[in-house]
Amino acid sequence: PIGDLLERASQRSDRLHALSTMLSQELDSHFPPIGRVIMPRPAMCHTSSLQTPNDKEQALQVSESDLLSLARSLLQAWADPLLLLSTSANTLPHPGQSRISNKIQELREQSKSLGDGLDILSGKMGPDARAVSLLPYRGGSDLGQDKISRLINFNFLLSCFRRDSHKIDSFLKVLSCRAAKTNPQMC
Amino acid sequence: SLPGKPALTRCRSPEKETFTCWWEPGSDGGLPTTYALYYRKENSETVHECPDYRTAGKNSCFFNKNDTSIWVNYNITVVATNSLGSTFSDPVDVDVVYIVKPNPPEKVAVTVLEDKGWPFLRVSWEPPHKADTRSGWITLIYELRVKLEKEDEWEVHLAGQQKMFNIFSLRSGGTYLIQVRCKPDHGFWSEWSSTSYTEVPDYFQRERSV
Amino acid sequence: SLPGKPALTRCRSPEKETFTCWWEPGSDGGLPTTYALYYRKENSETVHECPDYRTAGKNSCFFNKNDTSIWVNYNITVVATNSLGSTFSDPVDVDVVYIVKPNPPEKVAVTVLEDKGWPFLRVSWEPPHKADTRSGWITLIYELRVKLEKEDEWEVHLAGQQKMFNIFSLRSGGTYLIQVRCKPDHGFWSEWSSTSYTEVPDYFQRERSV
Repeated sequence: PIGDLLERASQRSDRLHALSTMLSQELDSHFPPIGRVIMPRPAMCHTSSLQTPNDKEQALQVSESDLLSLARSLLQAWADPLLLLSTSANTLPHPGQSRISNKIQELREQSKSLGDGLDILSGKMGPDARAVSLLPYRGGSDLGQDKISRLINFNFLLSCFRRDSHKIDSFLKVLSCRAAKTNPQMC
Repeated sequence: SLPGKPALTRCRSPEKETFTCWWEPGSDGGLPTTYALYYRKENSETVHECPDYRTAGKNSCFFNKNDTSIWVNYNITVVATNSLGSTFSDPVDVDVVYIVKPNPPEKVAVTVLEDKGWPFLRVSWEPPHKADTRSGWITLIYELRVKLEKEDEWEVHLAGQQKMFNIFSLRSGGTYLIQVRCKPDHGFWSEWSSTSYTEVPDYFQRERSV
Repeated sequence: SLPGKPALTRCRSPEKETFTCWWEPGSDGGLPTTYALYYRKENSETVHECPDYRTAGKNSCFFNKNDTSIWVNYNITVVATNSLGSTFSDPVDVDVVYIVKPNPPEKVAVTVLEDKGWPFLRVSWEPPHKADTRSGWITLIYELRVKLEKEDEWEVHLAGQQKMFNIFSLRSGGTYLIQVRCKPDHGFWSEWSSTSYTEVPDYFQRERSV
């Protein structure tokens, strides 16, 4: 039943976003709060061209298949950049480098598992749900040569993922509650 | 002198639909000083002024549903101005999805029930009415705490997403205090709800006298 | 003769990330018999063989993280083969989310406390570390049992979602044994935790002799 699969998907997306938040906090822990320079945002997130709802009213008007399509498009847009984050994490000039590396690895695993689930879900929700917008990552294969730009770009990429994983989680939770006729108590 | 530097101290959203920011004025430099809040949304150069200085009280700015977008950074600055000039606060970046702190749960009800002769408390509650949990826009988990009136130590229980919890570990007869709070999936714990009181009869004396 | 019909007896997952299945061989028909497990995932025609016959011991198949999907049913069959031919078990459909048997609760701690001169045991524990209860998504319920060392009968208490429980019904001084187990909302009771021992002084003699 779709409701069941959606509940599982939103549990995974919840975990995915929670992981990205933990990672951001781990990264922030290295920057002294007093003199913290507001991290420059070198560019816009590579997924920002995707039109997504920006408040509750808009989100609740989006159809089920479009919500799933948005979630899949965002998730698939992160396959390459997560790999880049993973390879860059090994040489990240940060005291928490190994913890960050492990968490990125778990992020990739959870992301892959969620992707598998959304593929199966889209198969059960009709052709519109299978449509995916291509959002290629054009940030190159490394995060820069010097230490500071590598940290800044790593932090920026992670902040983009954190936001997109929150979008994915929100869309799946709205979908899960729409389908939650079997488990109204949870919504 | 010029006004002291103000500081944006906190921004919170109770339901991911509106939000409020508060600031701390600096020293007023001995002259009448006024405060204004300006914000700019990510990828836009337009600077807007606070839409509503009143709804949330002194030194605050309230953003209603139309003024609130999520997954967009608000770059916010407070400006203190007196006759000698203006002083700007440090700018703060805020994305509403990361500042959600709901209101406490409501309609907390407690009943004393019995299981194999032993009393236990069934506590039930409702989510704060402003938080739209039904559509899934906000997902809440709950925590409750209980203690005997005469004691200081609260006993805390995580209730997950459910809106009902059984407390088996009652110590003895007396007046029990119960409070509940909630947290969105990704956000801050609410304040504790107002206290619910319930009387538990003295089962224990009866047990020992047999 | 042909080998007897094997039977898939049990499949369990400790944390919805991996799972194991076990089977019962049939009669071996007097000839050397080998066993193999095959599975097909829902809406896929590809048949796979068990990825790992060793990790979980004899007559078992272990599916690691990469082999485990919570999104589809597994249709599983065991085949017994000897020189005369093969015999197939009845196929079994498995959904990993519904075969969760968590590991036992951890850090079980027992303290003897007193309430109006009467001793009681305060038992507390933690969920198994692999169960992701942080998010409040997976809800575990707990059960504990207690008995005097010299007795055979355990006294069982349902503790709901609590992670601590007070036991008042102490009959006399002596050594008490305590164990705790847990169960997810869709799933099976874990094994009992290792036993915790605690000494309860002899309040009762003193009470009666006064």
